[in-house]
Formats: sequence, structure tokens, C-alpha cells
Amino acid sequence: MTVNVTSADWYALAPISIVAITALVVLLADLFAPKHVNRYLAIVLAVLGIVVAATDCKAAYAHDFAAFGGAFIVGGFSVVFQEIILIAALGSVVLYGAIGKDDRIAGAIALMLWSACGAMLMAGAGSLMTIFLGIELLSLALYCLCGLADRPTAREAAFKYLILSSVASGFMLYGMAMLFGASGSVALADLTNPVLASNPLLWIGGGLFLVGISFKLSLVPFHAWSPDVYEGAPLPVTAFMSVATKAGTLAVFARFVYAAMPSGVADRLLLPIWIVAGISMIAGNVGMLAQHDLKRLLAYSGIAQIGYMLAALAGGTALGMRYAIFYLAAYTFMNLGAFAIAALISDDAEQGSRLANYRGLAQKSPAAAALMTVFLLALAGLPPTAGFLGKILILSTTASAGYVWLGIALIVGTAISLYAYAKIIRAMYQRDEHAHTHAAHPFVPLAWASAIVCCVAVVVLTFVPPALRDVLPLVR
Amino acid sequence: MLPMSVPLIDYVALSSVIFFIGVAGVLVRRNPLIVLMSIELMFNAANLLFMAFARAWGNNAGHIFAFLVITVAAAEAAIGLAIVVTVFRTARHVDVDDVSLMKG
Amino acid sequence: MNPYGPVAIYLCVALAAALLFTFLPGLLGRAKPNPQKQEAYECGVEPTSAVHGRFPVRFYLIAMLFVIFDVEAASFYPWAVQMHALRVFGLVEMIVFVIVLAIGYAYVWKKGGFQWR
Amino acid sequence: MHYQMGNSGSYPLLLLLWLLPLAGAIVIWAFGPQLKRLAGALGSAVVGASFVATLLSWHDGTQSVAGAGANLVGAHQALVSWLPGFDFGLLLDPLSLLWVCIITGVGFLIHVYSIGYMYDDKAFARFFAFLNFFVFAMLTLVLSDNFVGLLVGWGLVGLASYFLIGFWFEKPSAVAAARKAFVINVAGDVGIMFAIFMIVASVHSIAFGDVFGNVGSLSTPWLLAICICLFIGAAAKSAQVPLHTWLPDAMEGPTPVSALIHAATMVTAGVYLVARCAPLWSQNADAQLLVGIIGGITALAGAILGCAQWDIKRILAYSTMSQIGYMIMGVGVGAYEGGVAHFFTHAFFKAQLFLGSGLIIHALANEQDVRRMGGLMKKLPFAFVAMLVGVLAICGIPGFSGSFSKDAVIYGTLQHGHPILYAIGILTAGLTAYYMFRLLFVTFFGSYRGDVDPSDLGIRHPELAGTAHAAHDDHHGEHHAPAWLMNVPVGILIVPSIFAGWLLFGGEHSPWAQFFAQQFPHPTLPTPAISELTTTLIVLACVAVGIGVAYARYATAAAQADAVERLRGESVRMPALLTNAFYFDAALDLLFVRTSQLFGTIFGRLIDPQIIDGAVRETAFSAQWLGTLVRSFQTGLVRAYAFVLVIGVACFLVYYAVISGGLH
Repeated sequence: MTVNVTSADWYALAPISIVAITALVVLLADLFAPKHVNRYLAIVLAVLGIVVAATDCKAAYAHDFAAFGGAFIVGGFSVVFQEIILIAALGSVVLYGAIGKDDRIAGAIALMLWSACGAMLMAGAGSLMTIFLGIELLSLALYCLCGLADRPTAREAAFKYLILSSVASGFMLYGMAMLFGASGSVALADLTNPVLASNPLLWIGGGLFLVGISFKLSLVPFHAWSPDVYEGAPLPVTAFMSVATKAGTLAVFARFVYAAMPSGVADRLLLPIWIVAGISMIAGNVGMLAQHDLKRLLAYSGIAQIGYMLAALAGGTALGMRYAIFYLAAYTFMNLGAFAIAALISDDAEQGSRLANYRGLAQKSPAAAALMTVFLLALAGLPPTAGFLGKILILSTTASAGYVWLGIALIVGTAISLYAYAKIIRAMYQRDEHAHTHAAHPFVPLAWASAIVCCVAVVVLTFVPPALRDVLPLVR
Repeated sequence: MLPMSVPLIDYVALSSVIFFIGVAGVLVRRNPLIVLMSIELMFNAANLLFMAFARAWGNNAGHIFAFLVITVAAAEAAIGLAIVVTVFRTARHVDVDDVSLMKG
Repeated sequence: MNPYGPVAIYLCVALAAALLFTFLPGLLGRAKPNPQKQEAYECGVEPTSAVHGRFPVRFYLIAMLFVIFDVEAASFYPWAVQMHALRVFGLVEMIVFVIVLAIGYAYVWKKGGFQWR
Repeated sequence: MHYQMGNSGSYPLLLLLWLLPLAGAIVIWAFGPQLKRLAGALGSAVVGASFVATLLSWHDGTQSVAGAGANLVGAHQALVSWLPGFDFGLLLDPLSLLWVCIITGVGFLIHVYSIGYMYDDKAFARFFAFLNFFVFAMLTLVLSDNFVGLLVGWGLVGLASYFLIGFWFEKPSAVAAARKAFVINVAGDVGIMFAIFMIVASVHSIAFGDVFGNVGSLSTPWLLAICICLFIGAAAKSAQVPLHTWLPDAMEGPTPVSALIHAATMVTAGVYLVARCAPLWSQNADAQLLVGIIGGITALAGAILGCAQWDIKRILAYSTMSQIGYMIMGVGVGAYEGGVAHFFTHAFFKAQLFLGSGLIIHALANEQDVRRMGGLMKKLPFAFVAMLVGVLAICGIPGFSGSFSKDAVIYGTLQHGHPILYAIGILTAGLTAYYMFRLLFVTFFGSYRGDVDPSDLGIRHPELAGTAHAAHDDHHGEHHAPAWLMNVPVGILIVPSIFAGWLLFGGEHSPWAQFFAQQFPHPTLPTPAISELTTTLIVLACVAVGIGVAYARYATAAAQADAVERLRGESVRMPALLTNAFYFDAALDLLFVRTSQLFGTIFGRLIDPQIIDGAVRETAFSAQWLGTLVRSFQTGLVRAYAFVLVIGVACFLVYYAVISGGLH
């Protein structure tokens, strides 16, 4: 047996390698650089690395190449997801730079970058092994990141995430072993063999695999971890987690749906996922109603939002895929933007995420309140934001793919969610006599910049759909 | 598939027994260390399955996967231990059920 | 019947059993809690005292680091088996692996992770 | 399948008339402090220019291509091309042309009037920025060629209305009214949003042309659901029962705002929406009936409530609500031309009435209670003439504009087979005559009852000058706005208030019918038992009775003699049902606030007392019971979460075991 690894294989991994090496450099710089430049150095190095990786990544957009014998597939599909993950990483690193503590900033940023590596690996993963490696790399770094705050809630979040995520990984791994047993190969492409349609190992294994996916996407009833973990984790980590985990896992799921399905089983194999997505849209939005912490509320919101994205994939149409990616991109910006505003008004104890603190925000900082309103409108799916058009697009594809009931769940869920978002907006524009300002962080301009960029993106995406229009992402 | 002296189904049965001992352990035990051990049990049940199928199919990918899982499981155990220590350092009891500051 | 049919049945039954055993004690048993019953162990090692007294965090830390570096060595095994087939690629790959490991080692060292205070 | 509406092409004038008010708003907003009083002139000028551009594009808007089918009338200007089915553009056809004419034409007059009315306001420039912004938003609404553009305009006019109702934000009542209007209007926006969701899910396009062209492919319940959602938006914007409660409160805004937004243009957006979506409504008789009934109820309820008011602007607000009820009833039953015609004439005479009442309020130092007016005929003769013409027009006195359009609506309901709505229409006409003449008699007849000394009228409050009377005091002249600024627009409005209705003269051959020949569906209708002429006579009889009763109660010599006591006694005896406006506000409060609090309490007790107590107190939020249901699953215990997870896995596994055939 010979192994042929060419330079093309290495180029395929280049963006991930760049991010990983950046993380190592950030750590080394933290060891050897003087203390007072630590923060600057870590942020600058990380941002530089991410930008270089994103530039490098873009070049592969028009390619279609299966590296390492099909274990890692580069093409429009992986590039789009990797870019979204890099954007999430950039936004979160900037937020961490804005509000994080000096002494652990390098470690946190390095972990975040490694976590992004895992998600990027998932975006291009073409074999069960790469998927598992990506998920674990993503999760292991996130366990540590969750605990990176001097609060008992942060430690608790890390603990809960660790236990529950490991259990879900266990189920997923067992499912992967069964899929391997069914096809005799770890490549996703080999699962398309029509003979497998009658093999119970494929069905049970596929089911357990989908359990793992559902957990990472935090679909009801595998969602229980996400509100607690989102609430407990440090704010930039929550921002990162809410986007990167979803983006990576959605890529894996999409590839599984579009490129790893024996003919004729997709409807039956994926039905539970669509049901669970429908339940998530309703339950996630209902869960938002009674929350009084922004991070927790956004966790429930995320549960519903991922349901919307899955609804676009239902039916497995090419157009649905494009719309799901569009919505994911829009969601990335509105979510990061909302977290940036939360970071803006947050103090060291992160009381900024308490909804009570948003009362009277419009008096203290009209700009922050206005930006936050845009993000909330986008999350609710109201015009003129990308969230509105994303939802319209998803509805148009869901109905034509024959999943009208998912469309109805989306509409009902949206109706419920309006109430919750309106509550925050109302609170922000209430007059509050006891309004007090928090001690500002030294790097708050970074959070402002990130919020403004996100706001522009959320509005501009409405009018200029990204280049997805020209090249349908390649899925294999 | 290659012929095996012990039928493949026996490996599958054993591994699922181990797996569900792990699941039950996570559900019923209240000591976090034992919960972590139960999770390791789930991972190793999957390893056994990988090995059995790799042998049956004559495909080394299963072996490699098992090595990968061992490495990952070790990292997970280390991180898990670290988190458990930080969470319970100030606690009076080492009990999973005591960790419930956040809810709703 | 398909050869994997029994496994499918088993999985369902086992899962049901796991859930059953979780529920059943709560349903059947009369709840009369007392401090002894509330403890993680009804018998064996007493967990309370160990936490309260001098807690050897350092010991755990060193143990954790040992586990990681020890198990990473397991990754050498497949490489050793396939060394001749992998040739230069394998060598480069392993050097990268060792470098990454070394950076981690250096980081732990510099941060004082090995000091027993 | 793609259907084109309007002749595609490049229409720079159309773009110009649409964007001019936006440019005006931006410039005035940015340079307000430098512009000072010029802001008013600039604001008026851009709207006036927009009106001229509208007249110049008249031909574009009415052009039709011979033999090209009924839809190809008007001008279509593409703007932004998005994904297939999601293109944005402007459409100028007879329907939108009519609205644009009113928005810019009447809008221009009201802008000029505002220069005088707001002359001494410290936020003079800001007012005109908002007013111009409103005009732009309203133009976006009516010019859009697709549902999303319409919704954007729909939301923006709501926003502009919010700003302008709350313009005097030092008054808590104004802020409360603005918030109430905003909330109800957003509820309407959401209704339209859901309609768009359903439309896109079934037609895959947002363009009016595509939706109307494919209306045959929609199932009846789906179409009914779309129509109902659209009408929720229309009802909220057009103050239809039971979403009307914001309109009377909205009178807290400055009077020109009431005239432009809450009488002439914005509140008729619902009429526009129903008329625009005529192809949808025509396919579903149930939806038509619903709209017709709601319109009829609103017309009647508005008229009854108008009889019980003493605030001059609230009387006009209820009459607006009632008249829009007529329009909605007309377009609802399918008498589109009649309903739209009533919008056209109403815009003139209602603007006239509001601006006339503004003259009075301004002259009396912001007095709005008619009980403390009286005998103003001699003091404010110009205002009297203006109000008289408006009142005659709204009552449908033959020859005045309102008579033509109102009769068209009333007769239309009978033509389309709704005798009950026909009766409601006639009854409402009588009531309208009663309360409008009541307003006229109480305000202008008899002797003056107010605190302000009538001989000092307009002089005692020089800071409020710029009125008909203050103009005589030239020693204040250079400090105040010239009186003509307010009088000329009112004078100009008298002309269309009288003559606009004559366009309807001539039945099927009238200019009006020819203007809309290609716009609306024209089903052949059976000839009703009662002819049009008879209808007019019946209406007239009712109007005469209404005027007679009003005269007997308020204008006879006996009634004049002890007017103060009589009016006070009448206020005291007024049924509580009427003074509380049929308890609509209380009912809405009960429905949405109290019930959710009740559910919250019940669920809180059932599930977890601690959670709900803490949550409710902390966020002061009342509808959390549903959320609490979900929260109660989040116990915070890791093992419980794992347990939920494993149950999920069990459900998955059972499904897959069954589906895979492994259990066979």
C-alpha cells in the first residue's frame, strides 16, 4: 500500500494550517513578549492570521478537489462555510480583545483559533474520520473556553457542555462505527451505494450520527445544554460558539444530505430531522418568551434559527442549499452584531447580558440602541434586513420541495418570536430613571467597529445577495 | 467480508452491551468522575466496533479511527478532569446534581 | 430475519432498560432522604472529606499532563507500522507533530505547570 | 409564469417625483439650523415639484398598449434586480397615480399651511423633515410594484406617523398616543408580513403582476388566509374596528399632521391595499364579505361615536374613521371605483375640515372643546366658510363632492348584493349629517362661551399669531407668519371640495369610469330593485332628518338661550357606552393584557412558583406563561439534560429500527 500525498493536498489544508499556526504563534508571542504589549500582539497576530487564511481560502472557491484520498474536499461549498467560520472567529477574537482580561487573552485567542480550525475541518470533511476530528477539535477547545471566566456560572457551563457534548459525541461515534460497518469505508461518498438501503446498520448508524448532528445544532430535544452553556460562557465565546458550531455542523449535515445518501432513502432517513427542526422552530421561539438574560435568549433564538436553516435543506434541492447558506451568512452577522452590542455595555461581571440592563439604553446610547434594534429586527425576520429576505427565500423553497408543514411551523414560530424581540426593543426605548453607565473597557472601539460592520452587512445583504448567485457551491 | 473465528455479530453485541452500560452510567451515577468514566466506556465500545468491522472488511481505516478515538478520548479526559477539579474545588460534595446555578 | 435484526432489538431494549432503571427507583421507592442517602456513595470512599481538606490540585494537574503526553505517544504506533510506505511524507508529518507537541510542552513549562508548589 | 404590469421603460420623472421628498427630508434634517424658516419653504417646494412631476407623468401613468391585455396599463420602472421573482421596481398606473396626486397635491397645500401653523415652534425644521420623510414613505408605499416594497413603505409611514404624533414629546399624552399608534400599526405590518410569507410560499414571487396572474393556482382556504392577513394590515392602518382605537388618540399631533396623515393619505393606505389587491379579493367572496362587514361596522361605529365627542379634532377623527369605513366597505364588496372615488373626494374635504379646525384652534389659543366655543361665525368668517363647505361635502349635499362618491359606495353595496350594508350606509349618512351639523352649530352659532374674551380673540396670545384675526394686527406682522400662508391653502381646497365629485357624473361614461376602465374587474351585475336615483333620494331624506335634529337641538333660539347649561347637561347624561367609545380600549386591554396575566398566574402556580415570580417581577412582562412551560424543562441538572437527550435518542432509534425493517 502506497500513500500518494502531493503538494495539492497540502494546499487544500493551507487555510486551516495558517489558522493553527497563528494560534501557536500567538501562544509563543505571549510567552516571550513583554507583558504590556500582550493584548495588542495577540489581537493583531490573530486578526492578521485570520485575514491571511480568509484570503488564501477564497482562491479555492472555483476549485473542486478531493484532498487526502477524499478525506478533505475543497470547493465552493467548503470555502463558503470556511469563510463564514473565519468571520465568526474574527468577530469573536475582536470582542475578546475588547472585553477580555489581559492575563489570559493569548490562551483564549489561541483556543478560539483552534476551535475555528475544527469547524473549518468540518466544512470540508469528506470522511467520517475528518468529521469526528473536526467536531472534537471544535468541542475540546470550546470546553476550555467556556470556563474562562471567574464566575461559578462559567465553570458550570464548561462542566455541563463537557458532559453532555461527550455523551452526544459517544452516540455519534457509535453511529459512525455502524456506518463504517455498513459500507466498509469511512468515506462519505461510499455511503451512496444503493445496496446499503436495506442494511439496518445504515439506518441505526445513520440515526445515531444524526443524533450527534442534532446535538451540535442544538435541536429540540437535544438542545438542553445550549441555554445554560450560552449563559455561562464568556460573551465572546458564546458569540463564537453560536455561529461557528452551527456553521461547521451545518456543513457536515448538508454534505451528508446531499452527497452521502443511498438513492431513495433520503425521505425516510431524514424525516426525524425535519420533524425535530419543526419542533425547534416552535419550542425555541416559545422558550425566548420568559427569558431575562440576553445570552440565554439568543440561545433559544439560535435553536429556532437553525430550524429555519434546516427547513431550507428539506427536500434536498440545490436552491434550498443556496438559501440555507444565505441565511447562515445573514445569521452570522446579526448574531455577532447583537453580541457586540452586549459586549459594549457589558462590565467585567458580564451583567451586560441581563435584559434588565437594556432598559433605557436609548437614553444612554442611542446609537447602541439603534444598532441593537436592527439586529433584533433581523433576528425576528422583519424588513429591511437580510433576515426577512432569508426567511422569504426559505419559505419559497420549503413549500416547493413539498414540506409545507415546515413552512407553516416557520411562520408560526416567527409570529411567536416577534413578541420576545419586541420586548427587548420596548425595554431599550423605555425611560429609565435609574439608568447607570458601566465602566468602559479599554478596547470598546473594537466592539463598536464590529457592531457597525455587522449592521451594514445585515442591511446590505438584503440588496446584494452574495456571489452564491453565480456559482452553486460544489457538494460532493 | 473476511471470515472470522468469532462471528461478527458477537462483537457487535458485546460492544453494544458496553455502550449501554456507559449510557446508564451517565444517567444514574452522581459522581462526576464516574460519569466521565462512563463516557470513556461509550467511546471504547465504539472502538471495539471499529476494530471488529475493520477486521471483517479488511480495511485498516477502522484501526486508524480507533487510534484517533483513543487520542481524542485522552484529551477529553484531561480536559474533563481539569474542569471537574475547577468546578468542585469549592464544593462540599462531589455531586453532579449540585451543579445547577443556571436553569430555565 | 436480517442478521442485524437482533442488534436493533437489543439497542431498543437496552435503551428502554436504561431509562427504566433511571425512573423506576423514583417511582417505586419511598422517598425518605437522609444525609447519608444523599451522598454520592452509599458506601466506600467518603467524598466529602477529601474536598474539604488539603486538595492536591497539583497532583491532578501533573496527572492530566502525563495522560496527554503519554497518549500522544500512541499516535506514533500507526506511523511506525506504516513508516516505509509513508516515506518522506511520514517523516515530515511526524516532525510537525513533535514540534507542535514541543511548543505545548514549552508553554506548560514556561507557565509553571510542572512546579510543585 | 411571469406577468408584466405596466409598460417597462425608463421614466426619469417617476424616479424624480419619488426621490425628491427624500432629498428634501435629508437636506432639511442635515441643515435645519442653518435653513431656519427656509426649511418650510424648501419642504413645500420639493413636494410641490413632486406634484408637478406627477402631472407631467400623467400620460405615462395612463398609457396603455393596444390589445396588450388588461394589465398593461401605466408605467413600470425597474430598480433593483434580485433573485428570480424578487425584483424591485416602481409602478405608476391609474390607481397609484390617483394616490400620488393626492399625496403630493394635498400634501403641498398642507406643507404651505404648516409654515404658518408651526411658525413659532422651536422644532420648525425638524417638523418639515419629518413631513417630507412621510411623503417619501407614502410614495414608496403606493409606487412599489411588489409586496415587499409596499411593506417597507407601510412600515416607514407608520414610523413617520409615530414621530409626528409624538412631535410635541413634552406632552405625556402625545407620547402615549404615538406609542399606541405605533404598536397597533406594527401589529398590522406583521399581518402583511405573514401574507407575504404565504404568497411567496405559494407563488414564489413578490411582484404584484406575478401574484395576481397566478391567483388561480391558489387554493381557496390559502387565498382566504392571505386576504385575512393582508386585511389585518389594512384594518390597522385604516383604523377599522377593532383596531381603530389609535386614531382618535393620534389627534395629539399637530393639526396639519392630522390633516395630511390621519385624514387624507396614510389612513387610506388600507383602501389602497384592498383596491390594489382587487384580483385577490375578487376570487374569494368570503374575504370580500369580511372586508365589507368590517367597513360597514366601522362606518356606523365611527358615526355613532362622533355624536358623543366634544373635542373638535376627535369629532373629525371619528368622522374620518367612519368615512374610511365607507371606502373599505366599497372596495370590500367590489365597488372599487366608488370606494376609491370616496377616498379622492374625502381627501379634499377632510383636509379642508382639519385645516379649518386648525384655524379655529389656533385663533382660540389651542382651545379644542366645542362646548367653549360658539358664535364664531362673525369672529372667524373665513374659518366658517371653510368648515361649512367641508360639512356640506361630507354630508353629501347634492352638488358637493361627497354626494357623488358616497352615493356611489352606497349604491355599489346594493349592486353587489349586500342590502344590509346598503341600509348601514344610509343610516350612517343620516348620522353623519347630524354630528357634523352639530359641530357646525355648536361652534359657529349662538354666542361665545369660552374663557378667552371674544373681543381679544387672537390678540391675547400673540405667540400663537398667524391666524385669520391676528393678521389684522400689523404691529406684530413682521414677527409672525403672514395670514395668507394658512388661508390660501384652505381657500384652494374649497374648489375641489365642491367640484371633485363632478368627475363621477355620467355613470359609466364619466371621466372617472374611463380613467379606471382597465384597472378593476368589471363583472356584469344584476340591476337592483332600487334605482340609483331613488338611493340618492333616500340618502337625502336621512341627511335632512339628521340636519333637522341637529338644528332642533343646537340651533333654535331656545337652544341658544341656555346653551351652556344644555351642553353641560348633555355631557352628563351621555351614555357611558358612548363616552367610553364602546369600551374598545378596555376590551383590548382585557383581551391582551389581563388574560395573559391570568394565564401567567395560573401556569406559575401550576409549574413553578419561584420561576414565574422572579421572572415577572424582574422583567415586568405579562405573557410569559408559554415560555414558562418550556423553561420548566430546563431544570439545570446535567443528568436531567442527559436524560432528555437519551429519550430523544430512544425515539430516533425506535423510528430507525422500525423503518429499517430490522424488527421484521
